[in-house]
Amino acid sequence: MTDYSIDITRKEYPATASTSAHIAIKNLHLTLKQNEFVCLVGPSGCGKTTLMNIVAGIDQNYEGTINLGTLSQTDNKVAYVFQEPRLLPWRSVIQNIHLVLDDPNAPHNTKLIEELLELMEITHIRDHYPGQISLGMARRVALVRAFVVQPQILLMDEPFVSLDERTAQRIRQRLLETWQTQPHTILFVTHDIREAIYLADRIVFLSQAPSNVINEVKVTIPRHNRTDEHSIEAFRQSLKRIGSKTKNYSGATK
Amino acid sequence: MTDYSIDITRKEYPATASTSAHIAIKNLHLTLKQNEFVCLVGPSGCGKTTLMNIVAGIDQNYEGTINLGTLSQTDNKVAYVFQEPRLLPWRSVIQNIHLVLDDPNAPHNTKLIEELLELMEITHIRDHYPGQISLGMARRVALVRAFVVQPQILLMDEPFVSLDERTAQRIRQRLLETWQTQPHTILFVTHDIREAIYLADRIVFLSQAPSNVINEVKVTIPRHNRTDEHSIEAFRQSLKRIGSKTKNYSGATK
Amino acid sequence: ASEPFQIKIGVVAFGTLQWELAVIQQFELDKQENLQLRLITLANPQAGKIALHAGTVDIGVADWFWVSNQRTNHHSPLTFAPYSATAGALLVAANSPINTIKQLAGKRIGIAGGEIDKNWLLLQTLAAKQDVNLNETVDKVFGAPPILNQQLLQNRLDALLTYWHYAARLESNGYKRLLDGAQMLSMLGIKQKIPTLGYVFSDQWAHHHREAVLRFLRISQQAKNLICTSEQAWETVLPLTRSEDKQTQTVIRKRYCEGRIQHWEAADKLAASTIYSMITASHPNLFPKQSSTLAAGTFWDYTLSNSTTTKHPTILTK
Amino acid sequence: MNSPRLNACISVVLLLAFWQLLATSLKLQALPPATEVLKQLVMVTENGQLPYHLGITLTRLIVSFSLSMIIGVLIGIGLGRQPILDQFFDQWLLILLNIPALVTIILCYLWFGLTEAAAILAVVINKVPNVVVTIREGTRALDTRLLEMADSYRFGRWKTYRHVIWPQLFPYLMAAARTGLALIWKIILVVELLGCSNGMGYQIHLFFQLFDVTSILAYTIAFIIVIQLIEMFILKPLEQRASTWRQ
Amino acid sequence: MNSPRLNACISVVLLLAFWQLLATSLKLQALPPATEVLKQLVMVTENGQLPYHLGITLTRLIVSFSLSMIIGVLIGIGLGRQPILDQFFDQWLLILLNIPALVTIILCYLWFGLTEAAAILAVVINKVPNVVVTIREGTRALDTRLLEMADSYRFGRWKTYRHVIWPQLFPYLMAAARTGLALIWKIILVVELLGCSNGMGYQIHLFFQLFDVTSILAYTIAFIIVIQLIEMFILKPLEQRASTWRQ
Ligand SMILES: Nc1ncnc2c1ncn2[C@@H]1O[C@H](COP(=O)(O)OP(=O)(O)OP(=O)(O)O)[C@@H](O)[C@H]1O
Ligand SMILES: Nc1ncnc2c1ncn2[C@@H]1O[C@H](COP(=O)(O)OP(=O)(O)OP(=O)(O)O)[C@@H](O)[C@H]1O
Ligand SMILES: [Mg+2]
Ligand SMILES: [Mg+2]
Repeated sequence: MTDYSIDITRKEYPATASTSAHIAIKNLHLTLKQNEFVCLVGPSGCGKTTLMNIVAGIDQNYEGTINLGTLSQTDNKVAYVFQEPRLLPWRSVIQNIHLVLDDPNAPHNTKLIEELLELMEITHIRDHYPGQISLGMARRVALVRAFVVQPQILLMDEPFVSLDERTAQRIRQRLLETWQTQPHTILFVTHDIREAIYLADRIVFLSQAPSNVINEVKVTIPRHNRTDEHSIEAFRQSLKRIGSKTKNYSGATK
Repeated sequence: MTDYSIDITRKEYPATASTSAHIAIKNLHLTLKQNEFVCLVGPSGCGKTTLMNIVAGIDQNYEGTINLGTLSQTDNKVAYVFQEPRLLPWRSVIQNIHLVLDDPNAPHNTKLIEELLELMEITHIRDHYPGQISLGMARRVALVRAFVVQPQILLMDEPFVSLDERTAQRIRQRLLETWQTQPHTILFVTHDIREAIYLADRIVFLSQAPSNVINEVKVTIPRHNRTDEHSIEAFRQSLKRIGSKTKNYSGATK
Repeated sequence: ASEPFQIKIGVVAFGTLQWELAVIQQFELDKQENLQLRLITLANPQAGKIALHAGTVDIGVADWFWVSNQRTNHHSPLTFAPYSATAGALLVAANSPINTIKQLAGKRIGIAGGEIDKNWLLLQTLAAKQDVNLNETVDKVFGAPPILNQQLLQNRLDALLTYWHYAARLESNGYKRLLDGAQMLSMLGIKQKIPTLGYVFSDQWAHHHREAVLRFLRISQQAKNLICTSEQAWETVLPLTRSEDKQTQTVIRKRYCEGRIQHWEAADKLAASTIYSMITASHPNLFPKQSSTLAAGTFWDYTLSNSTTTKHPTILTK
Repeated sequence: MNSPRLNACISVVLLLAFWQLLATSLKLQALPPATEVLKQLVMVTENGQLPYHLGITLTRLIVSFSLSMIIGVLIGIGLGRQPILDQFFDQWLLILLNIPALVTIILCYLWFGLTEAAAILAVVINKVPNVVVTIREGTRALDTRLLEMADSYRFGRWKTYRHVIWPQLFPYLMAAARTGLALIWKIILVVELLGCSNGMGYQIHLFFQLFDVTSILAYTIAFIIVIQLIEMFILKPLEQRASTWRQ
Repeated sequence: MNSPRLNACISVVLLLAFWQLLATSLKLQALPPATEVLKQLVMVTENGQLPYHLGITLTRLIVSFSLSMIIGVLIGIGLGRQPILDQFFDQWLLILLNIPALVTIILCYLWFGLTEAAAILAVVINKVPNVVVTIREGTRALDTRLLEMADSYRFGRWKTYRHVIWPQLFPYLMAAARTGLALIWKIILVVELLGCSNGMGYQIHLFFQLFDVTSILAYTIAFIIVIQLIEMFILKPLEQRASTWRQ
């Protein structure tokens, strides 16, 4: 098992009639270990989504190389929780979930789907259309959709915003459990530094555009200690102290 | 100056071919004092957005009465930050902002717009189309759009998700400043209990569907003390203790 | 002199009426009769009928079957004065084995004008007398005349019953005339020359301007004669035949001149109504609300005898 | 009877009443009263004339409609999704779109004789470009975010077309189908007029020669009733099923 | 010369070459070689015949096209936005859509005489229902979330139409315009055939009677060139301007 390496020399959005060209990413190098949980943190508009799109294989218009090892790009084993739910409005919740599976009615799949719907508390809206559910519900559907794929690489772009804390926390726990029992690599974008500390093996800080990695921090709190708010808080304070560069992203006073 | 009263006896989404009828709100009574800052907290899918839509006058299909006093429904003085940005994709950022104003080129408006764009750090994308900006940027444009209206009632549905903390905090401060210098009534939905404590005069807790008010808490921390993380944290812990009902929403351990 | 009387005439572009009007203008026949003819050129005969109904023209050209039908069905005031007896013909290839009506059975025959075409009806009546039911034994192909012409040229048809000017073109291409309208009539026992087409106008209008209409009919007759006798007039007409080839031009002129009506008297009108009865008797469901006899007033109250046709012989030498 | 149906009925009755009034009181030329036309309609139905010709025309219509829609949708999606193909065939499309029906009909008849196949081909050639243009417009307006989603979850070609693209093209498809039926009907009339020995176009032309507006209208109404049935039992239910998600 | 233009040129040249080959080598009857047709085109242009008739037809086309689009869009939006109106007028629309062009043309001419106004009215009546159907489909597919936004910010009717609804209807409008030009052209040919003393329809019918396919094609090409110019200098730029936001 080799590591995954992301190597983007340059990602430019070309100029249009009204806008000039924008270099979103420049010389960004990132190595993901197999089954590592990496959180990406960076200012809004720095290029996180752009990076995720490139890793997902949606955006092929960049200079550089993405090496996902043995994982072929046509493989079904990438799942991507977009920053918006991106459900098909004309398919019901359950259909939206089924669509990402090759064999949605296989027993192991139906069981998994039921369990996830239960966990997300959206079993009762399985036959609703996306236009008939709240945004938070739609986000949970998108999460189920990503989880049922049982991906080798899971890309998540701020997946837990718009969820109430209780639900979010339950899903975070589940995510970690699944990750531990069926190891896979996770790239997770968040603005919530507490969330990043709670989840990640490693937090990667991105700079303003053109984006690159300005700092990487291993989360040293042992996993069993992370349910303790105080250790999280302490780690956050320590991040603040690390340097002026990362300070901005470690959460302001509230 | 009278208070605003919201009085929804029943809001039902009728049954469709695939779904049964859903009662989203039942016997919800809420009084907003003039120029009060009220935060709404409730589980995902409970009916917060539904409530906001009714107050905004978009959804007229409910039983009950909304009394916004002297404010007529056709008045331009309501601003609504939707849960998604809802920008017009075919209009540039600046055009999207101009569209909500009667006279966008009046000096006081241009000045305000410039200042807000600066504050949100989106001046450089003023001529971009919404498809060319990041989601966090789009949210900030939606915020500018709401602020330039200088509304008498400001409705905000989770306005600060997808923003990095530093930016979010700056905008929160600005929101409070504006609110103090030009008092208006704010109804603010959030899942972030810390944010609610930082901003609100009063926090209203909504129940699961069918939604109604299960608790109201005045935030007793003086406004000048709220920049202190510890008092916020202390208040949050006190909320947790108040009762089992509200406990769920006061933020789980992370 | 008084103001010239104005008549609006619906003319099908490049039709024979246009030839005549060209000659009338060339020889200033209208001025002689104190008429002012206003031409409204149209693309096809149907347009002419619409123009008549809409009152856009005073005089148009149509057949008397149609006029009778309009009078029966639509209380139309339209009436008819003869214009030409040139009729369509049944053609076959030069080497065709078809020589008689009987031999048509089982063959593929193109019919211009569809199932209510008068020649087709006559042909059926004629065949019926020989105990042949053409309608059932023949493979009928209805279609637009130009397309049918092409189909015959491509040997996709065994025979073609078509309008006279299309027939003339085929004839000059070596196709054989098996039968024409006049022959069919005479085989049915009618010796008179019966007009196929006529001037059609409202009888009220004609009643109020009877003199002028008569003058118009007169100069039209003169023009016809000029086309057939004066090379100078024919020169004027030539471009309007829209045919480059001498052969065709000759056939066209010949057929055209054969179709001139020399007299239109009570006996001729009677013969016409006989034909009408004959056809409607053998085809009882041809038209909606079909009457078995020609509608009263179909023929305008007007007669033409041999003497009137050569009233102005001097013009010929002009 | 539910309210939309009732509304529809009222509307038709009103139209008929309006027509009757126009025809009888104003005595507008060549507009026969509705009653007359309906009487004629009953008559030609009873004597079997109308069903015969209507049947023939409908067969032609269905065959050529199906062919045109299938071909048109395929090409339309292709052009909408592949800018290079589009640049190349744009011209051809525009040319095909604007060749007079007359020309294509003549050429078809000349090359293939006065046959059924020629008639249907002529209609298809006339209709396909319209479908292509409409569907291409729809394909250009596709939501790229959903396409990206399908892409990232490796939906593959078939799933993407069926579940992501198709529902978005549906309104364009309905527009193409509705205007398409009407257009084909218009063209088929010309096709039958120029080279068929039966069918509504042939009949209507005969009536036209006689200026028999009553019969023309009777035939038209018969056709409209058929279209109405297609609308009621095929298009509307399809549309309803496809738009349940809009509530 | 940029690449799309180059592509277009190559495509046209290829088409012409293909045609020439078909006509000369296969000796397909009634398909004159391209060169012949172009020669004829030059001739009738030089002798002024074509410009005269083309000019007249274009005037009719422009007037009736503009009228139809305006009326059609207004009605289409109305029906799409007001379900009650839609239920009521749906039937009328379907009827109008399927009345044979022949019938409306005859009635217009009979009632208003063989005048320009009648000719244009006949075209408009034939075209409007098509526009309505397309635009109605587009109006039904409008994004309600954006409409709600406009509503909550009290955009008012005019701003909402201009900035929220119009851009969403634009692709439907383009589809209606493109197929519309072609449809009007088809109808105008019949209209001119039945009651005009000039115009392309009138001319083409005369050529048809003589089976002069060369001239018919020459006229057709002239028309296609005009449509091409409209496309290049009006529709394409409009479309480009309206879709800058898609990049
Ligand atoms: N158009 C609709 N048709 C049917 N049910 C609907 C519709 N819109 C919303 N609902 C239902 O109403 C309930 C409340 O939805 P609402 O969007 O108000 O929730 P919310 O409190 O804003 O949730 P979130 O925090 O996730 O945004 C949900 O259960 C949802 O399923
Ligand atoms: N299609 C596009 N055309 C031009 N510029 C674009 C386009 N998409 C994104 N950008 C620009 O690229 C930059 C990075 O965008 P991206 O969406 O990756 O940001 P992000 O880090 O995900 O931000 P956020 O936290 O707000 O979601 C932004 O400045 C944006 O303006
Ligand atoms: Mg992003
Ligand atoms: Mg909500």
